[in-house]
Amino acid sequence: MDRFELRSQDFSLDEDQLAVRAAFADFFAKECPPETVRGAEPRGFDADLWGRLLTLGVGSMSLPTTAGGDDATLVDLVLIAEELGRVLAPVPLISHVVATRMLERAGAPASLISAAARGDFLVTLAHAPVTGGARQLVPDAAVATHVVALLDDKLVLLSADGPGAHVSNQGCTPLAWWRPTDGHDRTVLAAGAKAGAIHTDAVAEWRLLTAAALVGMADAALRLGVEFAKTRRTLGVPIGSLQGISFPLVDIAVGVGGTRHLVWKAAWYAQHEPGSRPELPLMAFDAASRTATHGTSASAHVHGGLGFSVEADISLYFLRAKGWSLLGGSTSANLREIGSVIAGAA
Amino acid sequence: MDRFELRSQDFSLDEDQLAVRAAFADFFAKECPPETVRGAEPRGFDADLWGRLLTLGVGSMSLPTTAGGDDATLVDLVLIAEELGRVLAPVPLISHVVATRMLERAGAPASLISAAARGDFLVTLAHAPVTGGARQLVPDAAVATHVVALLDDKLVLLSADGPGAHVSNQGCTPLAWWRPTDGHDRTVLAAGAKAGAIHTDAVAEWRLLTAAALVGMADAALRLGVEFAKTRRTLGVPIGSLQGISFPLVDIAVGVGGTRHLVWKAAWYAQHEPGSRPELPLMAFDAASRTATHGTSASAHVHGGLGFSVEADISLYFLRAKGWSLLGGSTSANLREIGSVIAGAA
Amino acid sequence: MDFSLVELTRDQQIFQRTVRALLDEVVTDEVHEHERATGDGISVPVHLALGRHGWVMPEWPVEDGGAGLDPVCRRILELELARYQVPRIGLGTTRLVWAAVERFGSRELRERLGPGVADGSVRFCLGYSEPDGGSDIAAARVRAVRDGDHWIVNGSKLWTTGAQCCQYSFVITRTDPDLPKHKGLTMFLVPLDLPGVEIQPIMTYGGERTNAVFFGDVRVSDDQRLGEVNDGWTVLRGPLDKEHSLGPGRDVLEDLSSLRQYLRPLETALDVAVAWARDSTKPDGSGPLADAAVLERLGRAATEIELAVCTPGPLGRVKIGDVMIEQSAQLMDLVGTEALISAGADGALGHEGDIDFTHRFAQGTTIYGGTVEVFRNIIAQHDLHLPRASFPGAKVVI
Amino acid sequence: MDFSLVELTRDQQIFQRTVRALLDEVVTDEVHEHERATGDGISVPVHLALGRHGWVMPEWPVEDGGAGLDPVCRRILELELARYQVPRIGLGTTRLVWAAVERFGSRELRERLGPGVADGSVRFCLGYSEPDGGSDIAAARVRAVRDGDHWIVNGSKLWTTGAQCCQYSFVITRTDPDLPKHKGLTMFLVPLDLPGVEIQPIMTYGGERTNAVFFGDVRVSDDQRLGEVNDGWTVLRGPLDKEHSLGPGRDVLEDLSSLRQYLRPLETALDVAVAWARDSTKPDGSGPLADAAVLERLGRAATEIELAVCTPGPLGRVKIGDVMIEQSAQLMDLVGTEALISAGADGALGHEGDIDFTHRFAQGTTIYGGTVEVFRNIIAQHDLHLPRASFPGAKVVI
Repeated sequence: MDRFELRSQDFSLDEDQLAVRAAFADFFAKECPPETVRGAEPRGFDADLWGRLLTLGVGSMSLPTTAGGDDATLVDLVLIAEELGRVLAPVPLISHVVATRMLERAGAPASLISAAARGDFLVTLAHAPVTGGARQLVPDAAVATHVVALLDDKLVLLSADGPGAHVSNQGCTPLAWWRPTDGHDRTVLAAGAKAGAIHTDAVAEWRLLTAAALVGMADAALRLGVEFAKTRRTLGVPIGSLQGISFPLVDIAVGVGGTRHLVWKAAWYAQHEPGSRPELPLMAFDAASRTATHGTSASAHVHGGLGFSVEADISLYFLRAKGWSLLGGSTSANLREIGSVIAGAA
Repeated sequence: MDRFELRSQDFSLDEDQLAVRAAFADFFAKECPPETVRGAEPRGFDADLWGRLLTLGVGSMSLPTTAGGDDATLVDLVLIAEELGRVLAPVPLISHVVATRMLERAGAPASLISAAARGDFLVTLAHAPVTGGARQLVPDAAVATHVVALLDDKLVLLSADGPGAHVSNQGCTPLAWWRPTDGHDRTVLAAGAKAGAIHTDAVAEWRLLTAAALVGMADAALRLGVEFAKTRRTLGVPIGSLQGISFPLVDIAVGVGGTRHLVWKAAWYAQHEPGSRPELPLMAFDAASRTATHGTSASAHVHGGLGFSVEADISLYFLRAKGWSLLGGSTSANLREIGSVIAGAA
Repeated sequence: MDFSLVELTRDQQIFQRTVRALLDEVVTDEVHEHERATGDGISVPVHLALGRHGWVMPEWPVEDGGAGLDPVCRRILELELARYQVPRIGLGTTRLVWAAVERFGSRELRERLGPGVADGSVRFCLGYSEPDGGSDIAAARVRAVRDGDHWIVNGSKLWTTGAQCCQYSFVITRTDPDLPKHKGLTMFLVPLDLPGVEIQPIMTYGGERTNAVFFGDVRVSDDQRLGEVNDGWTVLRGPLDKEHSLGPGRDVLEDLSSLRQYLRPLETALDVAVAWARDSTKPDGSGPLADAAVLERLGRAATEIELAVCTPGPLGRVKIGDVMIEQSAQLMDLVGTEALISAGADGALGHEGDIDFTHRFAQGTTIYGGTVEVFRNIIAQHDLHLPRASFPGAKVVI
Repeated sequence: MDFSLVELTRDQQIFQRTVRALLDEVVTDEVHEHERATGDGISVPVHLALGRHGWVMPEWPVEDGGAGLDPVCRRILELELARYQVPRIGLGTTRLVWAAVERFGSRELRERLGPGVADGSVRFCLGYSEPDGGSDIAAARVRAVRDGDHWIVNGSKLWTTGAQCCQYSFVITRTDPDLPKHKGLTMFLVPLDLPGVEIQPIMTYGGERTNAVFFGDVRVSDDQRLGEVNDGWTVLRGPLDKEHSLGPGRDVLEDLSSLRQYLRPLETALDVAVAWARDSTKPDGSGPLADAAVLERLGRAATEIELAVCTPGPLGRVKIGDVMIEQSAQLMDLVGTEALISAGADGALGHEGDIDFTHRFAQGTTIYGGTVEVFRNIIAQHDLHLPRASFPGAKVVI
């Protein structure tokens, strides 16, 4: 990477992007108030909300027009994911969209792709390559009947009659243990280098979209903290006028502002120059995990004792910061992948 | 380690310890004002100051009475090292004392030990075991003629006619490249397991005493920052009344208070229950490195632009925080040694 | 300086065995399950059992219902209660409030309540904070108006942990709104079974239950008053001063910080992370312990815990809270997805999803008994002697 | 949204080659050695060479001494100056002050100085801060008293970087001490060769030289005044507003933060650390790159740099300073002793002890042009709309 090359640094959204963002912000604000999030606990799935999202076309929009999609870009998807994260929407949008895109890239039968795109079945992906018969935790596998996995050198779609057994977890998400030997139907989607590449790209996409959701989550947590700090008073002044409160809130804002841009940039590169900056989605994910972890915790702290109670909305955010960012494995592993890429040792 | 065992938690100093501390605090405050530190740059050695320290008996005091010493404990030594660090004294006290103690433990000839204890020659230690002919950076080797090193399975004292060539460095210390093949005289001090054990203990002692010095350094930096914050005003108030200034200073105080205690505790264990908590000196060193790095930087920052100028005394501290804590290698390596010990994988 | 193992006399050894025998018996799985389910912070059966042995007020003479324990035995008791993970928030608040009753309560009150406190049947909780009040306790607005030899109390208190298991609450009230903030306050020990008292649970995601307590025209006898009318601030400061002190004469058997117990879950979480690193296998067959990054993170967590244990007084309160939040998050990051699994679910780590629990629990440790910001202000003024900011509503808190 | 490489026209390609050819010629080893030795922040020969090509004021028309460059060519120029590590603090301050001269100076002044600014012979530095003033520039106490068509200036300015290489300094003075703080100020462009002006060097451990400038009964012509008497605050805000703005209409060829250039040394330090990790050998014969902890630390540093590059406006100023301090220290810790070796000494890493340099340099990046605390206050009020603290000496700074 030539650090002095002349590139445009245009972080602005065009009219279409602004419209996509506004539409989904509107949808989520209306359809997913905190009661919806609470109502979907502990499994973290609201079938109604999911159904309404599907009617908006989220399952197909990012597929090529040749596959019945609208050619929406990864930039569009991260804008939607940020709005999803802002309200903590209990829907498996990210996994389902990423896995559906895998089917399309792997050249799965058109009927299968369009069924997934319509949401006839729910599909997710196993993040770790499968070795032997070891089980792994798969995000959204407690609602999905289909899992895309890398089995040795093959990309395989495995399906079962029903989803996996839900494993209760901190973030109230549809997490489940999963192993490929449990009498699944198998469809080999791709083999060899192509299989590995599709899987690697999909994991990066999942992290990128999750990063966007974490940005939305952190931003919403920041807003809750700011509102509280404006109104709560101590010693005759609003607590938000004290630097001991305002500076930590500012630091969340700094994290959110930068991470959002980094997510956008990573989405742009993945869309328009795939392969040229493979570290960017991983960096976005690392930054977003830390921004959300720190931001939700600091905002909860600003709320004082209230921020530690389950009745405060900020609690929903605090529990999902780690609850979402650790779904795909450890953040340490992600970090060392970044190190490998930038050291050219990948 | 039983975390519920009933141990005394007595962090107080007895009268003798208080007297040792007071005497050296007094000595260093009088004999080593900032001009002395500046005057010794860039090599970081003030021969006069060193001579006067030797007359106080620092070279021999921690040796057993049978070896002409006063049986001073590691607790006494960390108290002295903290005072040394407080004024950034440009003397190779830590290396020399630790290396002299190695000679004694290895059963070197009495004449050699007492010559070292008197300071007839200056001795230091090579931190990394010597493998092949690779050179290593040795702290204080630009003033010491003698180096204790672990050569394969032997502990060896190597001496030359003069000290090594000084390598200019951030902390203005007498650092030099050193390799054992450069025509040194050799005395084998110990072999086998004993050699390794003496070397490991000595490196831990060096880190412990350096940790103490870093605590003194951080504490002095804190005082400079606090004084500045009390007197400098902005917007009609002393800057120290703003939480944006006072909270970072408090965090230095928190670090100094805890780290000082940890250093003491580590010294006590190494002295009275050697081997029972081998991780403590390493933990003290890790904590002290971070406290000094963060504390000197944050205090310099409180000084505003002045804290960035070489004429401000805080600059001397900032440059030695890393300049001293990295003399023995990388702090990462120290950290993973702690991990190995506590995971029982050492 | 001394960190040596305390050598126990024969009697002390016997005492230690007695304590362990009792705890083996009374601290059953049901006790822990009850605590996990309710978050009460107190186990009434265990508390009563302690009372039967005089161990609620262990230093009291036996004739007053105590056990006349020496400091070493008191410490033995404390460490064993910690080892057996006895829920003991109620024990702490009862002792704290008693210190004020002893100093400021009438002789009648002391004699009436003392025996029950000792045998465990009388338990106290704290009514300091109020909705909208934050850490500024002196801004209390719960109103007490004199009515003959009674007071009519109205208002609400927040974070009165344990109220559902206690007989009385310490309640700081406003008795003269016209006096300066710290002057018009009066302290009462309000019986929680009085008409008009309503206890409403507040669940935390740290697994603990706390409460809001509402007072609607509650008639409190003047006998229940502690200290003088309008001198409640003095009564309140008494136990707090004790709580925050770190002067000479410190009991060298005690921990350096009263928050030290809050580090225990993190110590457990670290042990669980070490076990995970030792026992689990990565896809390539190697274990996490072969990995330098894992060693560094474990080393950092262990160092931070040790450092927090060594950090004294108010400094320790700040450090312990920060370490809890930071290092519990780091352990989550290190272990990854499995760390998320809830206690009881398939694959939960340790005994009860200890890393998950610690990460949730940690968030409370920067708030209990005053936020870390309150303590940072105290350190800035009292330790560093930095100039105090002047606020419209000042006089400092606590 | 667009991050694509800008496709250069034929003319722009030629321009790029021309710039590189000039810089190959004039940015000699001596230029860098001079900068290392003096910390001037400006290379007069290079500045004059740029002036000869109209590149000091590249957007000015050729007839005014500029080069009439389009935005793409201006950006090409900027990136090449950065690539060649041309010391260019003086370039920045000259352009900043000129913006005020153009807007607030008399026509006579503009015509007198414009050609020199363009050809590089006239250079400006900033006289904002004062001893004891900190970031509160509006508290300026340098006194200017009218004396016919001159003003008598007394007092001192601090951090006037580049004064030793400049002909004029922007100087904000107090002309009416009786008016409110922000009202009684007047701005002058003071010739530094006037009798009574004394420039005293202040060396920083970041390798840069800055200055204190003392004014003792300096007679400054009223012609050198910018803006109205007592309206100096308006003049001062002009360029600063430009500096801090991040509105719509942002030039998409520009960096998001004006501090972005300060990240460059850290990028170099990271490259050096990567090279160290790849090329050095541990005693056991393995290289650091085989070590997951090394990969994680390199990954973290790279991520933080990218994140800082992506952080806009005032947020970016805070982030860049923090990242510089934190990550430079992390790279020191990772590499260890060798990272301490000074430029030119045996074993120094990179070209000139780049990690050591960056760690020292970093400390200044949280201070330049207002401390990060000033920017945190700005963000708290302007972005988050948090209530402003009321201070006795308020009105906000900058």
